[in-house]
Amino acid sequence: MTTTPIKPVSPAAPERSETPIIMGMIAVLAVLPLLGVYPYFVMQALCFALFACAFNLLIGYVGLLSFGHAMFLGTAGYASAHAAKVWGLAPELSILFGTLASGALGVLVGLIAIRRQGIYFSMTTLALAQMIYFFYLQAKFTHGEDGIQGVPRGLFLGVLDISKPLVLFYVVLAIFVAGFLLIYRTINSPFGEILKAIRENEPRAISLGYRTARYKLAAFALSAALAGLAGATKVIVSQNASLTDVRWEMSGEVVLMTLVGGLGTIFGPVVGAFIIIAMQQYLAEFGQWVLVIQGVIFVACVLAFRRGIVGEAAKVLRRNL
Amino acid sequence: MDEARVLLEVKDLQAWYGESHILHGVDFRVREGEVVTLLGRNGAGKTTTLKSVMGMIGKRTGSVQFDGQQTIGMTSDRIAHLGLAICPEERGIFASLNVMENLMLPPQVRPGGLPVEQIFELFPNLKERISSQGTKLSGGEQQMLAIGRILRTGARLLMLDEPTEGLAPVIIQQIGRTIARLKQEGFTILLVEQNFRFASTVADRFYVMEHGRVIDAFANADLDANMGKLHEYLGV
Amino acid sequence: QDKNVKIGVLDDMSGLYADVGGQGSILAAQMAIEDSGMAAKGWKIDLISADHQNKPDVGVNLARQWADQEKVDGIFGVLTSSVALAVNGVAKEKNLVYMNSGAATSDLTNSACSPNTVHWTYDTYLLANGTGKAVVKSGGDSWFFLTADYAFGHALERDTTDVIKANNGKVLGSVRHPLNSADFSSFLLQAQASKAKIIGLANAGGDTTNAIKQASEFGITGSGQQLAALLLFYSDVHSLGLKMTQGLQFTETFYWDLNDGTRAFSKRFSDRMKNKNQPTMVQAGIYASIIHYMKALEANGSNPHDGVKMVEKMKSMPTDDALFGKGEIQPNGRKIHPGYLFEVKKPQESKYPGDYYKLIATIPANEAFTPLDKSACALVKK
Amino acid sequence: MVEDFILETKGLTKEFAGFTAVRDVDLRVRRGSIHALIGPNGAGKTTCFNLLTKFLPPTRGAIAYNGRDITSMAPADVARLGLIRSFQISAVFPHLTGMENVRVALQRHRGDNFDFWRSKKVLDDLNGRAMALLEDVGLTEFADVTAVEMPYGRKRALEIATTLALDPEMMLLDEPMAGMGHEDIEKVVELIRRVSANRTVLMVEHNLNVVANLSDTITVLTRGQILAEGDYATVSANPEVQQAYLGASHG
Amino acid sequence: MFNISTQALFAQLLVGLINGSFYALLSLGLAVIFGMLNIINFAHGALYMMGAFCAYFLLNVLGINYWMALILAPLLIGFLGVVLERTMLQRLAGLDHLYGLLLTFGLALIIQGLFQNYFGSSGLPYAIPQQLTGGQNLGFMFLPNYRAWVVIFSLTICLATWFAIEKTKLGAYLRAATENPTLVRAFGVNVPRMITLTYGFGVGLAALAGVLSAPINQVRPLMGADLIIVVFAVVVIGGMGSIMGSIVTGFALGILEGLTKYFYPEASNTVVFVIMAIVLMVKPNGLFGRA
Ligand SMILES: Nc1ncnc2c1ncn2[C@@H]1O[C@H](COP(=O)(O)OP(=O)(O)OP(=O)(O)O)[C@@H](O)[C@H]1O
Ligand SMILES: Nc1ncnc2c1ncn2[C@@H]1O[C@H](COP(=O)(O)OP(=O)(O)OP(=O)(O)O)[C@@H](O)[C@H]1O
Ligand SMILES: [Mg+2]
Ligand SMILES: [Mg+2]
Repeated sequence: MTTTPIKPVSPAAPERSETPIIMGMIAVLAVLPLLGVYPYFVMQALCFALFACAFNLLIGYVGLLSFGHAMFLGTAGYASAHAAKVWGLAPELSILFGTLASGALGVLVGLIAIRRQGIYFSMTTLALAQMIYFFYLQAKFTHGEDGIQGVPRGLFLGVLDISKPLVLFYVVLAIFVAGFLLIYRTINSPFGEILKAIRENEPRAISLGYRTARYKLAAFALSAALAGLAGATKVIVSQNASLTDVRWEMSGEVVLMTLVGGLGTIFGPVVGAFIIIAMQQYLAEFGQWVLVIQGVIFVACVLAFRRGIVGEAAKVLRRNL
Repeated sequence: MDEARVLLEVKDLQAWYGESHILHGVDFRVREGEVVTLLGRNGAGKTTTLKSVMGMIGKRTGSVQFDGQQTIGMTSDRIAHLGLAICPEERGIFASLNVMENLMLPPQVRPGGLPVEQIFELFPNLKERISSQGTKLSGGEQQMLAIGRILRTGARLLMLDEPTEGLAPVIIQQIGRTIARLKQEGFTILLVEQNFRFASTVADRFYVMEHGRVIDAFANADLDANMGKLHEYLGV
Repeated sequence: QDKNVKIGVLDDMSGLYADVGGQGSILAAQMAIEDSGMAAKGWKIDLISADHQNKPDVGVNLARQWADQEKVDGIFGVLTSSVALAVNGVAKEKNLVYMNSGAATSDLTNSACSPNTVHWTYDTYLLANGTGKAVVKSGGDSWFFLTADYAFGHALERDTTDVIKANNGKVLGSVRHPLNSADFSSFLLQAQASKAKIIGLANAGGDTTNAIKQASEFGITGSGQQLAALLLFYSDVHSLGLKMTQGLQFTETFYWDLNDGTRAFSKRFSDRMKNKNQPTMVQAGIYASIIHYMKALEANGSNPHDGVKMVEKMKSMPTDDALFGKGEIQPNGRKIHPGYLFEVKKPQESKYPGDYYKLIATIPANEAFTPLDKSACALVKK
Repeated sequence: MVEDFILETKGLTKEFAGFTAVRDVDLRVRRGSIHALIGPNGAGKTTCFNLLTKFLPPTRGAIAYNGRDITSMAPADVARLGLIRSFQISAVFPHLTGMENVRVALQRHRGDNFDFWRSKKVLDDLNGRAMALLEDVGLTEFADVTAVEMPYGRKRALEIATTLALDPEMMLLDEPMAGMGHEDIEKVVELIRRVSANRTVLMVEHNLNVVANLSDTITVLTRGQILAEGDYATVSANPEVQQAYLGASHG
Repeated sequence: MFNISTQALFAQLLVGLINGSFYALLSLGLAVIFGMLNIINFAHGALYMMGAFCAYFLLNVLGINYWMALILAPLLIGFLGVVLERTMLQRLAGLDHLYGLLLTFGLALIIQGLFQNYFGSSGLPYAIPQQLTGGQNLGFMFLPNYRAWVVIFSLTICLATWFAIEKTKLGAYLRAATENPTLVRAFGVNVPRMITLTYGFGVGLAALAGVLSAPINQVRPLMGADLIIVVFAVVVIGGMGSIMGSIVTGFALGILEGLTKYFYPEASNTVVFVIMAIVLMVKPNGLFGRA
């Protein structure tokens, strides 16, 4: 009863470079606020997109479904918010601190969880995430339900005034692009090839002499750190860190984003994150109908676009996306 | 032999895995009480033929008549109740069931199956490991279990896909004897084999497949005369 | 003069408190705009609304987007303390008017007070003071708390404990249960074992209703112990029914059947509600706060989009509406009005639909909320 | 003459809940030889492989490889010493192409590399070698086909190519010919003979032709114990072996 | 806090057992669906809620009492489950169970959203049936009759289900069909129909739990939403696919949670996850799970 590995969408698709699409994506993102799209919305979505990409690195390329990824988003959030607000660290240092904190937590959690398979892995991560949640609920510095409010922004790298929305936007975009490219590179690195082999057939990889546990741990920690980067950036954007980010619902949300966009695709998580965040933002006006509309979209997704939006597109275009 | 009823008649059978067209019009027939073997290279479509007859392939066309009844449009559970059973190539032992549960799993579709004691007689290994988890058995033991469990069901046409794969010579001989005995008891057997030596000891007739078609057929009696052709087809 | 103003109602539309706020909040706001008669005076008041899902970050994002994109001038409603505090920051940053009706936290007018914020309907101080004091005075002098384990619950327990002690009562113990506990029997047994006269429910929403229901099942209410719900809304009593809630004491600042003014408003309100429910005090607060805001808009005369100026104006004007009566807004943003200690009627005492409450005591406006000299707000000159 | 054994076990035993699959096995494999492990189904051959490659911990006994005690090593570390196995149920990376399957193995030569920041283009150097290996097992035309889509026999061939890619000092092959057609069997026999030139092969096989043809030494296992050992002629003449394994027709 | 009186302890254990019955009943349904059909039924909480609402409507609209509701609600909601399976879940056969999870999650949102729109969030009252009001004074605690009934009834249902699945061939079919539906079908078992009925049965169990809980908890649209993750944890701790595992774990968790509520109440919602982490560390496949 283990999770069957998620199949890549178009396994035998001819190798075509994704570089033009990536450039295009960055270009589109960069002009969005100039076209009148609300920059805070894009920033919020970018943070979640990075979060989903980090999560997708695990599920899509290592075959590990973490159901506790919120703990990394939230840990980095609290760590950077505390660093910025209480210790008065510069924003880039706060973000770095949050990222490292999540990476370190990733190593710890990974050490425990990585030896479990399939659904039991997911459940171990969920269990640990709930304990972390409990810790944050009880800990004084997180201010419980109220969260850490009013996190200062300050000067990024000492020069960029990120209290200006547009400056902040481009800083966030740069962070996202850096994270995205790192993930993209990871997938297409020699290391990534080994990860794929492990996902496909772990005993065989072991028999070839790969210490698979270390590879999985490395991937897990990397994913945790990148999720942390997303969480820390998000805190600088929204200026608060709250329990929402460590709840299990958040761990579920990132699964949804990735599924809606397309598991194991390069751009799927980004598309999925934008869709879900847009839904939350724009459906908010529908008040009580939000839940129903969201539900209908998920059901429709599964029934009609099983591979996720990007996955379906990839199939139609017969290429990797 | 010639008077015997035709139990299975396959005409222009075509089958697809998703988009890929695998069988391009397979024709053959099996008479009641016969042992017929499908030979052919890896990938010729032997397994696919068995699965299509059993109704386990999503898309298939043509005609498959069992005992005079057209089965091409039926689902596999209904086909099974007509008295067909399959022992698949990859054995299909269930990890979540123990040996006994695996053995008892297929429902009896007709009277006249072998009683469990006789199955244990044939394959004593199984009796020893009766409460082990199915997939913990050795490769060969799993093969025995896969054969054993369809003997119970009372199906009249048994389709065995490479039953000797991975078995020790002593067991292969035993399976050979079993097939002979089943034949005596009136079972009809459709066999897929790579092990030509084994097939030649049990089969009445052979069909040779290539690229999703039956390309030749001959009886066991004519084997010597056909060795040259066979060598060409299979490299025996 | 610019006579175009846009306001937003930000509330829980789909979650635990959707009955307390939700659609009713929007309706209350609409009615306020209509009743203010501003349109006739040439004003154009736009109303938008959204669901904050009880998540602070969703609340912050919506508020910020409203300010930046929708050019909203004022935010109303905002149930749930954590969201309320988060929105408080945005309102200040964007210089909006922020009139909260629904959040319990008294921090809004203390440590977190802001020149842009008015806190209308009630707060933990009132709940603690109103219910705590009255219950102790009527003989319920030993307490045991069932407290929801989060900031609001803690604050409520802390404040009530102070009041009980100040009135020579004692607190025998408390349990802190996680938010959204389905089962309270375990906690109730502990409360029962404490032999306290009063079991104080320092929680809200589903936690409170389940605790009340199970207390009756375990025969607690029948055995001499009494429940005091520190925060209970009309919608809760309505949903639990009188059989379950009879005899409960709690504090509210509005009840539909209080006087002619409230009755008239409530009739119009319930006629327009899909489920024909009477308004809760939170919805009433939204109505009243918008009415006051409209008056200030008119009286102001200068830029209506300057949040701080608008709030200053509102503070300078006495409040007067049919729902909360006469009152004022203190320098720290606290709206002052009387509180009422109610008791739920027995089923046989209820004469007509919605006839649920008996008025036990009125807490005068000047005692209901934190005295100004005790306020931790920096806006209060000492 | 001192014989040079690359692999030696002493009293190797494996018990599964109340059942002894391998009992007191002292196996010695001479360096450079092709050694066959045969025996009836369930004799414990695969279990032996699992013990030797550390996929199962032994209940008792010791294993020495190249004179070094590997009894308590991790499986990946054993593989790193040059002891590589194949699996009885074919083990490939199903959604990778033939080429990628082999390349994953070739990548091992790059050492323990966590270089996630480097492009996989650096692996293109390996393509030539991978292609050569595929050709060796007759899989040239399958280089771009994903493994799931290959017929069974091809998967076995692919697995052998992957194993060879590591240039192992010793190969453990579990029924490498099972499910292959006759032509392929001959090809693989040739292949094994060729690659065994400077390495040791320990294999499990039920195809007696292959065993007779290839192996220098044969160990017969029954019920977890060694029954006989020697070359094919010796072993097949043993009446006990005939009774337990070969069956009547091999009198 | 640590001066435990044995009386209080007894009371807590008993109360824990009562809660355990709900966990057991709910996790049983979930385990049947997950273990047997490989669907992570995220709609379980919503269907549980529908069971409770169903009882409410039967009583208040049609005047059908609690006892009939106990039979009718599971049938009605179970039938709804059959429809859902036939029209939607069936299309996901053979796919990774993530898809089932997403679909049922979507369904849960729709159901809960609709109910909330029509019935608000604070819920509706449902009275304890006449025959079961009142309670027994056990000396160390007052045990409401209704709670005693809940324990006895759910224990009976759990054991009957366990028997039907583990001691008959049905269980073997179901487990085998999870692994290889094509083959089981080729053996002559109508797998799709079996799966549909099993899903309907699991859903019926959820609805049954809903009816049982209606007189205790307020009948609220969100009553199942918070429960689902805990119940799922129970299934995992018990060992996925193990019927007995989910029953035993359900009751045991109720008791452990009860003790936590006494000694460290703040952590009573977290204790299940602590247990899950520990169990999975020691027994990777859960307490009763097959390797
Ligand atoms: N699931 C599948 N999807 C796509 N193609 C398949 C699938 N299974 C088999 N094939 C292809 O169908 C063709 C026939 O396969 P089949 O298994 O019937 O051959 P076979 O004669 O039984 O070979 P073997 O002797 O190797 O078992 C092969 O080319 C194979 O690659
Ligand atoms: N994990 C396990 N748990 C319990 N029993 C096992 C386990 N693995 C193997 N066995 C048992 O140990 C015995 C030896 O199995 P093994 O797989 O080593 O046989 P084998 O010699 O390789 O046979 P074959 O030629 O059929 O592959 C078998 O009876 C098998 O049922
Ligand atoms: Mg085949
Ligand atoms: Mg073996």
